[in-house]
Amino acid sequence: MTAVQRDQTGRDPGLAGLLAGLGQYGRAADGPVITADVPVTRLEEAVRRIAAHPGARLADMFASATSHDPVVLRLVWGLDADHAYLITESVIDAERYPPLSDIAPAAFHEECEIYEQFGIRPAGAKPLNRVALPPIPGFDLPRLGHAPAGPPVGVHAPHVVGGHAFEFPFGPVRQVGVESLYYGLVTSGEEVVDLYLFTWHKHRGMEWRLQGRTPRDALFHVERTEGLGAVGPAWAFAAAAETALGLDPPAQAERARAVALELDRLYNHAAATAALCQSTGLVIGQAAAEIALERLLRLNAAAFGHRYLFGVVDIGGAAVGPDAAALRRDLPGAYGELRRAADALLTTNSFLDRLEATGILSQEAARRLGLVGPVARGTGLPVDARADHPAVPYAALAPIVATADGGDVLARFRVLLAEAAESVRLIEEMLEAGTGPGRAGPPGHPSAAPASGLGWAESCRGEALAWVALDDRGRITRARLRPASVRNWRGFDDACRSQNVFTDIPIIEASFWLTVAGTAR
Amino acid sequence: MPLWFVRGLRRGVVTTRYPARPDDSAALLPTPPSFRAEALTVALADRLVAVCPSRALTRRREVLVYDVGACTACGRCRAEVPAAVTDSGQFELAATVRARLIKHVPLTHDGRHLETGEKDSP
Amino acid sequence: MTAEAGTSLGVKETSEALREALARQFGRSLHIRTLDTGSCAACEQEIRLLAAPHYDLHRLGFFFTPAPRHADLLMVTGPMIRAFDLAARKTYEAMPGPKLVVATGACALGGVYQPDAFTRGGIGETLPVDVWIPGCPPSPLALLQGLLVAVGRLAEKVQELSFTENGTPR
Amino acid sequence: MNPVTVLAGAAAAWGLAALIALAGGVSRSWTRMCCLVSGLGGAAALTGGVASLLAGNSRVFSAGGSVVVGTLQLQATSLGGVFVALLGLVAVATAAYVPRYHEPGRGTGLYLAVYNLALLASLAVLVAGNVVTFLVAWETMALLCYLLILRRPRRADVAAGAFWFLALSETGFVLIIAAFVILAARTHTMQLDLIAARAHLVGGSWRDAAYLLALTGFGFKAGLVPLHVWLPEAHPVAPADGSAFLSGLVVKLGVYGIAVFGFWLLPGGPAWRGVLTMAAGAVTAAIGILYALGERDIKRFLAFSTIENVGIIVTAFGAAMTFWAYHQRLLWAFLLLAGLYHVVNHGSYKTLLFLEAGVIEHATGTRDFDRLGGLARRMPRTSVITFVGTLGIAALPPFNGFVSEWLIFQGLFQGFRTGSHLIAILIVLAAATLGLTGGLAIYAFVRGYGIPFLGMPRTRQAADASETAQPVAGPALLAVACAALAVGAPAVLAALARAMRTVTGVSLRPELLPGNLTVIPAHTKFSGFSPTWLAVFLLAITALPLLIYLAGRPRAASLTGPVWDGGIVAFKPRMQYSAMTFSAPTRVTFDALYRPSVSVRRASDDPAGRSGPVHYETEVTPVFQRYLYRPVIRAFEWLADVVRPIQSGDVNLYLFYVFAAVLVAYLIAAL
Repeated sequence: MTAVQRDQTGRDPGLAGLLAGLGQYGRAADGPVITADVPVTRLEEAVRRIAAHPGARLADMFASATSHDPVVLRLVWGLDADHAYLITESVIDAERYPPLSDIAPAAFHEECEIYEQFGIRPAGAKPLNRVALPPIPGFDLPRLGHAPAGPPVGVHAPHVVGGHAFEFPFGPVRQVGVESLYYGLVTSGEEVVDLYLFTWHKHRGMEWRLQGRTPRDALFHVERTEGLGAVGPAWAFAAAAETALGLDPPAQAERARAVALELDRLYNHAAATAALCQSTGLVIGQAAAEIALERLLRLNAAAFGHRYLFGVVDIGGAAVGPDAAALRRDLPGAYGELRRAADALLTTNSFLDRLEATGILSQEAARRLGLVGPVARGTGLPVDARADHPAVPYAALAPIVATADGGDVLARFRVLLAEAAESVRLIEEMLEAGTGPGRAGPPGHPSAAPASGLGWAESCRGEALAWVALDDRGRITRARLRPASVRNWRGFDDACRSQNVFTDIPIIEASFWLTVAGTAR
Repeated sequence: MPLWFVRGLRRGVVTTRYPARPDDSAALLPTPPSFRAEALTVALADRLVAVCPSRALTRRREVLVYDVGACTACGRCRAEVPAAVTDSGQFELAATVRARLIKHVPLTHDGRHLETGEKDSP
Repeated sequence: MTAEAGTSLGVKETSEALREALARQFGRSLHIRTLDTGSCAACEQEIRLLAAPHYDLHRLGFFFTPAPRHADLLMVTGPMIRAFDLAARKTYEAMPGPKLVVATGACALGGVYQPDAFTRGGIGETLPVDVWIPGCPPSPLALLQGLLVAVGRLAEKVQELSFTENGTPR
Repeated sequence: MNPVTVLAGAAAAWGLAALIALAGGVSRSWTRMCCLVSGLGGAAALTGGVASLLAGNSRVFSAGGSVVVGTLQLQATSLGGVFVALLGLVAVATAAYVPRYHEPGRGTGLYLAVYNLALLASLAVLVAGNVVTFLVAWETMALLCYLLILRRPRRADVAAGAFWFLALSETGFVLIIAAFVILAARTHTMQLDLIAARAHLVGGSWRDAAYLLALTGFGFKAGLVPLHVWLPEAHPVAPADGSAFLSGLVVKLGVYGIAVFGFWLLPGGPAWRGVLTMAAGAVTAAIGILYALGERDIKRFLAFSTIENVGIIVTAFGAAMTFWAYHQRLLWAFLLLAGLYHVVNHGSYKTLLFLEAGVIEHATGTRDFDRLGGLARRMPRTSVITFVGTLGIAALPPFNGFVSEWLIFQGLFQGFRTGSHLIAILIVLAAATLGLTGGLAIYAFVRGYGIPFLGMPRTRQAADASETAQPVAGPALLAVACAALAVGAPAVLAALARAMRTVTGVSLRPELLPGNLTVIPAHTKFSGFSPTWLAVFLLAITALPLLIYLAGRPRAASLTGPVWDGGIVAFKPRMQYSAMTFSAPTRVTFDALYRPSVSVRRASDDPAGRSGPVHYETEVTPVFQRYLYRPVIRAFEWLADVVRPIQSGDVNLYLFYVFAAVLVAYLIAAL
């Protein structure tokens, strides 16, 4: 367990050079978000340059299009070393665009999404994966843009298994009380040879659903994209809308959100601990963790009026302020419950033995696939939006980024525990600083011209991103939601394939603690 | 394992006695709103209908049709018209007939309650 | 709502039949299978907590079973995504009768999603629902009450409520 | 009825059948005729065999001969009778199978001729009365089998498989000659019964030498590890009835040879001889079944299972010899009897399985387990018959494999009667090895039946399989035989007991069959059971629930739904266990033996993590070929290179070689 202290200032002088290399860019380089227009002809080279830039990672990639205009492709880069986000915008007026996943593999999943939603695909013959469209003949769904011309070519579904292995079908209806998810588990009888996931049973067309709504109306659905850990995505979305609307939330409301976010992290980490115990068959440990979890949920209800902290975040601020007294009174007890359970777990060898060297994920893979949150930090990669891209309340608090080496389930578990401790500290500090409800101006006011904005927050699963574009009536023309689940699932099969057997997979899944709802949207 | 055993003994029983006895943690739960009819005019009702994100509220002439099943207890209506909306405090809402979850709140226009059929879609 | 009125008639019979079956066969023990048709995972968490020490539904004779073959009651969450229809129907058909279906949470009751190309906006038209449990998500206590209502060990309460401060109960 | 005449009739029938095949094997009707005659020959051999094993050894009589090979002497013995009966059974079943299996044509004509002559030669081996006759018959039989395997000589693997057979067979032949020469030289006679009578003249060390040579030499044919490599190479490339003949009979001739030396010519001997034989058998059995589990080709799989069964038989023989050394004559005779019983049983069900393998190959065009599946629905007759054979070979009651293996185990468990702790432990160790083998055999044949016949078809061919116009009579006959050999066990044992009295001079009957259909392993107060009543009982307990079900089937409240599949759209053939994944646990457990090499190709290794096709292969290292035979072959090649210079091609030089050779011969004679 190492702790990395990141400084908030110190901008890499190379950034200016990098940006200069990208051609003319919109906003000043010292803002937290830099937007650059990159013509598609220079896109490939630009991606190469940025990918080579130290501390740069491809955080997201998405397209937007109205019925008549050509598709605009946006790449969101986290320039963590420079504490800035860089958005490159390229207009794609052809069916094809440069194959970016060859340079930045993290772009692959998004390439598949964009193909399904907008019908444009990277040049080259490499096959794409099926993401959101069910492989049911005659079943079509509305798209964000225009559907691909003709049936999707080169989309991998179903899987093909050859030689001395067979596919173990698992799901979509799985154990009790877990989300629907299909595992294609390719095995030689003992070890896991390959693993692929289908999540289209849970695709609810969230981004499509948000179009034409006011941000405030949309927020209701954003919170329900991923009910476990709703605060992070909601905050990211609200922040994006606020940027677009030019709102500046009051500090106490920002702190109220932050308190909610840290509570969110606490109960999710407790739930992950319980799930780990369940997956290792340690029922008594599960009970202990669940007692902590239930107490934390009740604390949420006492502080914000909702067990899962729905309806806390509001466009322009926080709808509810925390009941500071309740928090001060109950937080230590509830957290102590978790702490004691964790201490007991860390001395239970039958438990630790199942965690050690299980589901190993290499740091290289985490970086390559652009993973975030505890999963990435478990491989020693110190990515944390709270430290790299501090929003108002965090800038002052300098949160400690907990990392661990090894990349196995145990490392992730240690990260979860360390983060829980840090969350408690942050909550106390923010309560000292003063929190409460509050809103910057009446939200959703029609701004003069169409506007867009990027928002982010470090949710319990890692960096959550949102990008919102509003028309002149203040209604959403395109909303991009990128919860952390969307990125981290793509590391899951890597972790499962590293010399594991069947029975390790539930443990690995528990240690990732992702939601299908979040990635399927 | 003995460690766990001792912990368990120290922890004691946390299990609720519900349904035999009420559980006080229920007081913390968000509950669907309850409407103060005499304070609720047609105009106010329309504001509530507009603000409800889950379309649990609709107005049929002078009755506010309230689908408790569709309500998520998000509290936006209470925030919109605090005067006319309060917490019902009810959490035992299970129904064996969907229609039983659809309530009709008479609006104060004239004192008359309009009898509309049970068949209402939220 | 005619469809639901129809099913709610059928409901009575099945619930009666199930209650007799339960009383006759396994006393008051009942096995539950859950089904997620597109929920946001919060309902799932609350359902998992039913088995946690604070609520411990085993003391009431309820048990979770992963196999629908052994299940008497299906707790369905989510707005019934159309692409999931087949799986939902298969799960229901895999259960031996008499069987109960409990619609769990606002999504399943048609609250959050409207019927559209993606979802049916509620499970009512795909599965014959016996008990409806509102809430977003319904708290474990609400779930317990719903389950007890489903097996007729607790009286339904909501029909007496009017949610009107001064309105006569209807 | 004199068995000899009957056997002569069989021989004549087979000769005639060969002629018919040569004359007109081209047309279907002539093929039928040939098979009819050959079948009659088989029936005659069967009766003759049984008769001779009951009648005891006939007198030795000369049937012509020549100055070169000496007189041709024949003798129908009880020991040989067992094998002759099996030969007849195999011949009848094959005769019923061939007409539908082989397309008429010139190749078929030749093949059938060779096949019938091979039957004749095998018969000659079994009734050979003196050494020369035996050796000539043996060599003829080997060469004819070589031709059988070469049915489709164009294919490279066929040539290779046939060559493996020939090479090992000839190596064995040399050793066999050596063994016979020792005995003949020491006893001054060529006549087998005289050799047996004068065995005491052979000195101890010569006895041991002769026995070891014989064990090795016949081991090549019987397929004792590590001399077994020809079986998995030759069986797959031969036609189905050809491999049935190889496994059902030819391999048993090797066993016959071992029995002749171990129990007739040189009975008894020191304990270590028996222990050695027993160990060889046990190792063969275990390794055979383990390799069978690694195979995905049906015929290679069956070939390895043959190796396993030979191992079991030889273990029984070895244990018998050990008991002799400790004066346990009863157990000596008993285990020989049990071994011979297993010979007959294995002959029946292994022939059945090979014939059905041919049916499957014709119906689907493949022998690869992982390309089959779901045949039970498409080929019901085949699946039922194969199931009987599978139960037999998996040694499950109520079929014959169970009875003979039970007897063998009962014999081995009485190792304590030797009185020597060491030997007792060794014998029980062998029993334990056979126990492991038996368990693995059940595992292997659950796989061997389940993968091709149950589940979903894995390929188009398997889906389109049909058994119309496929042979059924032959295998069905053998299935009946499997049941009869089990239910009729007391009768069979009575007959074998008489044969044992001839061979060993021990009369087993009272100890073995105390009446009322009960079988007792040579000693009372040890154990006992009744195969017949067991069969009846099993039928009863399976019938009873069936009747109850049919009688009291609930009318209401029963609901038949589809299989619960987790709600996936549809099961795919790729979603079921394959032969190789089913045996993965043994691959992991015994990887020291298999030394598997794994190769994985998967699309998801692409850095972007795109999912896609996966290909996973595990290859079992052929240990014996690589580490035992390859060096030998290399050495021979080197030797050939060394001696090549003397082959100049100059006639005069060759004349000189001849002269030199003659000169040396004279000199030796003069000394």
